[in-house]
Amino acid sequence: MSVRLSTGGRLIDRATEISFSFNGARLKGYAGDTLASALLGSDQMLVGRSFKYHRPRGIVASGAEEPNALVNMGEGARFEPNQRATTTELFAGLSATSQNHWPSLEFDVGALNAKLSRFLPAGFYYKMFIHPRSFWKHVYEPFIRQSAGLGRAPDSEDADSYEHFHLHTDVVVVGGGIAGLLAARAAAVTGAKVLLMEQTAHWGGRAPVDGGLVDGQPVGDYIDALVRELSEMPNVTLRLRCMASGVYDHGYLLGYERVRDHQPGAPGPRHRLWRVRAKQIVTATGAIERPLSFAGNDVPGVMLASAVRDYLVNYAVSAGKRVIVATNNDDGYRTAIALKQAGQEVLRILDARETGGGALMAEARRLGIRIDCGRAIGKVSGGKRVKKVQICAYAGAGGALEEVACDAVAMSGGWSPVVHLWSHCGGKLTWDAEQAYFRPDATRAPTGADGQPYVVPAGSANGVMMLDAICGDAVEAGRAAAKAAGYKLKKAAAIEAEPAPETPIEPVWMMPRDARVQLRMKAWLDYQNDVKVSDVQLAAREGYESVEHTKRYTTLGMATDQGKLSNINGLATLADALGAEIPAVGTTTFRPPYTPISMGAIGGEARGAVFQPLRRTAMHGWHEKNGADWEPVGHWRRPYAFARSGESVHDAVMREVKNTRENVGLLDASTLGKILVKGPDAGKFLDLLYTNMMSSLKPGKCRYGLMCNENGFLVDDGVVARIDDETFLCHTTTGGADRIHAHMEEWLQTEWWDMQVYAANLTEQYAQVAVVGPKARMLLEKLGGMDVSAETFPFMTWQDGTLGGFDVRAYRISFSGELSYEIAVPTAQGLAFWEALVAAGKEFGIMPYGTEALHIMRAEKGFIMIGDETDGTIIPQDLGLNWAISKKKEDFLGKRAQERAHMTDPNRWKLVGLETLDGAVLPDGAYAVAEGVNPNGQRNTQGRVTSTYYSPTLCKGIAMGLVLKGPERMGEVIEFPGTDGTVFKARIVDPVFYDKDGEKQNV
Amino acid sequence: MSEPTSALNRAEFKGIAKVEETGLHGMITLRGDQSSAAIKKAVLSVAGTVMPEQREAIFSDTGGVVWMSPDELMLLCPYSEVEARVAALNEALAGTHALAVNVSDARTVFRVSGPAARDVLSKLTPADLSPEVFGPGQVRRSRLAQVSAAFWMEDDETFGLFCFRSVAQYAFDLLKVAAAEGSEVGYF
Amino acid sequence: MLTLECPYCGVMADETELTAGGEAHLKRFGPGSSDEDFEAYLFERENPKGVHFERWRHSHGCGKWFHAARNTMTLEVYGTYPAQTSEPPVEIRNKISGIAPGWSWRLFK
Amino acid sequence: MKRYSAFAIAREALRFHTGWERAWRSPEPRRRYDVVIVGAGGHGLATAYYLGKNFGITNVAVIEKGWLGGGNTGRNTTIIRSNYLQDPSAAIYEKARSLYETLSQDLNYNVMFSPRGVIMLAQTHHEVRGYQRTAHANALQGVTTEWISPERVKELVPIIRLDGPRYPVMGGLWQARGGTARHDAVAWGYARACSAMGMDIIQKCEVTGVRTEGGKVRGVDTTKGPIDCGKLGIVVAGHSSHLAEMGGFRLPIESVALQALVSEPIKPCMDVVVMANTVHGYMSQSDKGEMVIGGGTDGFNNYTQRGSFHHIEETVRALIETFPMISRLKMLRQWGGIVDMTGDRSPILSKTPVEGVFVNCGWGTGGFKAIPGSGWAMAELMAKGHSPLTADFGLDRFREGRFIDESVAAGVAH
Repeated sequence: MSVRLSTGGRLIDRATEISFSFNGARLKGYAGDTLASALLGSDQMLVGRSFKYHRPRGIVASGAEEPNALVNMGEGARFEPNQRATTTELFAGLSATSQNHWPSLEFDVGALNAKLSRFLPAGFYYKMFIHPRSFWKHVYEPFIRQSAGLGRAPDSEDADSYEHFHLHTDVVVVGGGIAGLLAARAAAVTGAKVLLMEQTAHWGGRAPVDGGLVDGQPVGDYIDALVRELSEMPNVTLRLRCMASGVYDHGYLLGYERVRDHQPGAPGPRHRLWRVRAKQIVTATGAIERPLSFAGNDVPGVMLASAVRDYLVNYAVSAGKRVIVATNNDDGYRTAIALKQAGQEVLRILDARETGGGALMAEARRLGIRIDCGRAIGKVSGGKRVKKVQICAYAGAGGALEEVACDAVAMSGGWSPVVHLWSHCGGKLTWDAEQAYFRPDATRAPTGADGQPYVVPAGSANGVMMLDAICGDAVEAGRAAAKAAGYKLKKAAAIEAEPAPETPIEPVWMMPRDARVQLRMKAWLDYQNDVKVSDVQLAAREGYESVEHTKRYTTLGMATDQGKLSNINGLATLADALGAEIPAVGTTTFRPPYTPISMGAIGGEARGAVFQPLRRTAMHGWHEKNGADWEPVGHWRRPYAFARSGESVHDAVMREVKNTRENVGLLDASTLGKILVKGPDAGKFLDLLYTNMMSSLKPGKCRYGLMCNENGFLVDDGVVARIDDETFLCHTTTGGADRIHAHMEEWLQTEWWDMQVYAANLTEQYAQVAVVGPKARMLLEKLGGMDVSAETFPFMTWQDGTLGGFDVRAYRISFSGELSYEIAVPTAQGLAFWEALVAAGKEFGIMPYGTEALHIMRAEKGFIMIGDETDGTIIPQDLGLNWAISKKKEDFLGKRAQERAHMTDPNRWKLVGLETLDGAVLPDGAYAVAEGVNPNGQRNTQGRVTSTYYSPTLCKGIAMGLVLKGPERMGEVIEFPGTDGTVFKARIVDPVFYDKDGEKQNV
Repeated sequence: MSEPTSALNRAEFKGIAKVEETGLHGMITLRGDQSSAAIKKAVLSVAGTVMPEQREAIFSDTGGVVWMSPDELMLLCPYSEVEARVAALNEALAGTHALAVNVSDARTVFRVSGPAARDVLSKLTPADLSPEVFGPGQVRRSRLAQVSAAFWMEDDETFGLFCFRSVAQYAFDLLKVAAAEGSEVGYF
Repeated sequence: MLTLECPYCGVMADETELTAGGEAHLKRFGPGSSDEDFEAYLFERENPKGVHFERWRHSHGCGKWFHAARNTMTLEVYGTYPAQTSEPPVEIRNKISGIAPGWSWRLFK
Repeated sequence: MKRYSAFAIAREALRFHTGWERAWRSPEPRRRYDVVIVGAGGHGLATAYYLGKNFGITNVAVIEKGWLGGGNTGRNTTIIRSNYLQDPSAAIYEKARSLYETLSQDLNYNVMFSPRGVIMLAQTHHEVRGYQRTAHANALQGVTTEWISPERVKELVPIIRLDGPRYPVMGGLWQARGGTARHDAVAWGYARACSAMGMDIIQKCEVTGVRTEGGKVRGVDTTKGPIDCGKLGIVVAGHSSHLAEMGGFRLPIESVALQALVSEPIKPCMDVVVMANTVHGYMSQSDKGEMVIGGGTDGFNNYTQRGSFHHIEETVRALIETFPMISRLKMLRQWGGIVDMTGDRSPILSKTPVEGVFVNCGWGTGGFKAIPGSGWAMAELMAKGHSPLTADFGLDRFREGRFIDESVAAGVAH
């Protein structure tokens, strides 16, 4: 059983007891514990269930590489699944539950899968569940989904906040171990700006656990001094609890800072995403120990030797009282020695190497530990925890030599440098056969915007494993990074360090070497996804030879640890099965993030009120107070209608239309684009932009214009007012303002840069109000100021003046067919002007109206609407707008395109009005059917509805649509099937339903 | 004629930094060839300052001139004087190809101040705000979360910035979130 | 996540301040041009694996359009330059030739 | 080819699965084939498969630069739907969807087609009208879709927030027989079936040149030597322009990165596929329990299979707004693929200026769902010289201005 020892523990504070709960049980730990160390300290060996077979799972590692110890944490709005116990700091009141079992962790029905495991090899689901067809969806898949998945889904809105932080720096050093600290100092002393990130809550990494001397002091003390020194340097920023999650192009690096995970509920963001632009990145990310592949290596109590050592030294927790150590390298001995020195019983060190190790072996022997060389673990027995171990010869098939009862196994298969960040952006690896690992290939580093390398590996992340070499390598890395970032190097004093000499590792990919299939079927590679040695061998046998095929076929390395423990063992197994060299097989692609990061952090501040910008006109608040039902248009919101209490939105729309036609209505038109175009070539420029002629427009006058893109399609429309010889004001649609301004700038800057024209987007400078209806003039006359009579202020002209004391620019234009003035005032006075109109308009029955009333009124007049009649595939000719296409101009944007075969096809659908025979409203988007079907068996069509409304003015449904040769077929009746089987019969009519001669707008 | 109002009526927020909407300002967009004598002369006579260099922001007690692009300046002045200054510019630039236009009502100006000001803005913009790169006298046009903005420094702990008026509330809400209590970064 | 120097502002602009505008140095064909030329102008693209001349707008910055010479395989940026030109500046072309000999682009090399 | 079944597995289990044969052979190339397909992705393998199955053409080689299924087939978000607006799109995507229904049985390989249903959310008035138009079009195209109310959306997707502060859900376009499939399995299943028909799938073999004579194709040069062929199919999403250049013609294509991501696996909480186009994000839950998430493309030409992170941010934000609970899930992995974007964002299945050379490309962000239909149609085009399914997808449409624009219905393709 695992226990908390009465003394020791460099990271815990025994004075501060912390109580927490696991699966409802109250447990105790100390300040400084991780959830994992606290669980082990309470002898909670069993912490979860595996993904596929629901095998009992215990803590196997001590850091980010942990594949098993994933828990549901917290409750309600702070609940989170799949929290890794080994990287979760213990805090008071922490409550965690284990995952992926039913009904309980101890007794899990899903464990039946384990019994059937022989029938569920890699990829079994590709080979079965094929018949009967419907069973996959209704029987097999639901079952598989239920038993898959790990943590519970959160069920409420997140109570926490998140944020981003941008910064630019010279050097980012990733990893706060001895290598990272030294690299940071080496870079900083040159004057470079340095940011040092460490994912845990402590500096120093492994070195203080493994020991050794640096410059004559114990490495732990040396590190403390180093941290003090760095924290006093003004050009250095130190950050704990901050993991570099990914390296991206052009020196971009993401840091994931867990600001409040260890103190939930405290004010401030839970996570902060650091978006860093670095000239150079030093990856001092250390190395990860590999498990050994032997039968039963997944039984709770079997742990990485380094993890056993970490828990012992850092938290005074012993993984077991009677431990067996299995290794193929000297480092494993350190764990045995540490255990022995802590008074734990080490039953055996099984060293796969025939001749064993060096100095460390000697010391272990001196401490009286029994060491068997050339020996291996044949099999570990035990269900929910280790009970006994079968010992066999390493060079053999696994014949048991003896059985030893024990309660924990520490395994060491050698170390693999953490090369993720190096690889994210294209850094290549090289296989070191001597040390049996992939390490960064310095000659093929990721390159940045300048084509130069920008990532420098340091220390064990660079494949340098000995303390003295690590120190040297780290200093060199820091200096190289500073130099590449443009800083001058001074001579640096060499650092003296004394590691214990080690004898070489002997690669062990299967233990014992020639294990029979029954053992290989119990030797785990991927603990979480239940991938075993036999599965990889099966994939190879079936031709899934690419390492990517094997990964995807077996799911090796696809679990939440992304194969930190399993990938190297897995591909070595694959290489062996293919009879290929390991480097020839290669690795799968390393993708960010290094360990999973919260979606909340990725989203940052953008949620709720600041999810997206919301653009407001000067009258926005008034609309809100007066019952506006909103319609999003781009980032604006426009009132769709102003519903009164007890009134439906539809009724409101009807009322607004009627009132505008009979009395006077107000529309907030501020969102319409207003772009000032000025210069000697302004007319020439607009002639190229619009399909119609603008240069001929007289100052003081307005003209409706169409804009097409170079592909010929109609993209915007609006009224252009000529201010003076050199100046035009171009109105655009609401959605068009920014787009059209950008469109103008694009052509001015990139094609016609010799033209003398400036454009300025004045959309937000003015609040614009449409005063519409037969009583509009009376209202304005009451306000007083400029002369708004028909004589002095005719239709399609504009004037500057004052109204009710406001400086205004008024346009006599109409989109409703009524007498109408569009009046612009400075935005800062928009609300006041609007309120003045509302007050003055009372006696005329004034009412504001929204976009739907606007749409209905324009449809009654047969005016097209960009976005309704157009959809990006429509040319002006389709809409009967040929009158607005200048024949005189030899060029305008879209002209050439409109000469193409399909654009001049007489069979294009053309705009018409549509009236149902019974007055009903045609369904939006309905298609008119034609005889027969096309070669693909689809019903032929001959038209479609583009706009359809109930007209309160005409008391019937009216619609506009595009119909094959429509204008030539006036009076013809065509059929529009609904989606519910009903068929609407509609007559083709003139699209102008109301006031055909335009008398009303022209009064 | 009624009293013009700024988008947020000088709203304020105090967190790890102080955020203020600073009311109405006279703002004039001036497009033109900045190397031409006529433009330089006009700027000097109307704004009282020399032509700013690339990314330079020059302030006087009555206003200032902010470099916006190689052919665009933003002239700042008291709100009440803006029309007169536009007229003066047009007069001074008669016969020169240029565009001077009042955009006072199309923008909203904020001030973000305090020791944490750089940290707060760095949560929202990708621009490099390190003291050695950006300080008083300079302007940077960039992104404030999802909208465009231009910012400069009044002193080493005070930013001025403007964005479009329609997104004033969004910008203010953003700055409040970025300056929320407990969100200290402590980088700058 | 690219950074490109805006030749107008003189700042290193973050990709999120910019808007990409597709292939640069296209010759506009208008009325009177052949169907082939017009189609090529609107649609046919070099889309090379390697040196690419492209348009960008500093949309959250000065609002100006500029060109960039960039490698689509390595994302190396050979240089940026103002958009008021129909050909890349010779110094940038020379620089590219130094790094990626044998490159070619439509009419020029 | 030994058949796959539960019984086969039981039989093999008794001998510890040592008796399974290779899913596909990996031969050296022969000197000549009737047809050479470049690209052993889903589209290329499906083309080969239907050449054999529908036209008896089995003297076929499928040449792959890397490993089969290693392109976009193996890195997409596996959504299958056919609720497109325009007739030509609806025809080929519906053909594909209906072939997916029985693909596992046809191939004797479980591709896990899961017709769990696809909802496209309408969150603006404009989108409502766009999807109602699509629903009308689909009814006439023989594509079964339905406009559904917000309440029905909530029934189908309990974790959704209908009344989001910004874009309340106003309804949705529902295709009950849309869904997902296991992407790798689609490629592997086709590969196994092609191999069983005697076709050669040649991996790690890069095409270095296209040999023509008098405007007619003669064969290809490869890193494994020259290979002659009567007909050549170029089916290399992401590299089409590159291959076209070898053939001496240009395509209306730009290659950009499209990104996707998955969360850590959680217990089932969403049984359907949801697409939210107003805010640019879509999400489904895989059988493993991961939330599979996709979004938009980069704006610039890129062959690196790495996208820009801000697109991931935009997508995740959008989905947090739509599904608040995902805020406390974690992103497990992000990746990118290179997609061909054409001038009208619709695919190209076409003859080319070189006689005997056919091209299938430009699927943009929506290729996976089309694989069986695309292969079916491409095989017919290559075997007979014409196919009703490909008629509208020819290269000539760009010259004539006859575009197939799906964006008009506010529906982005995924």
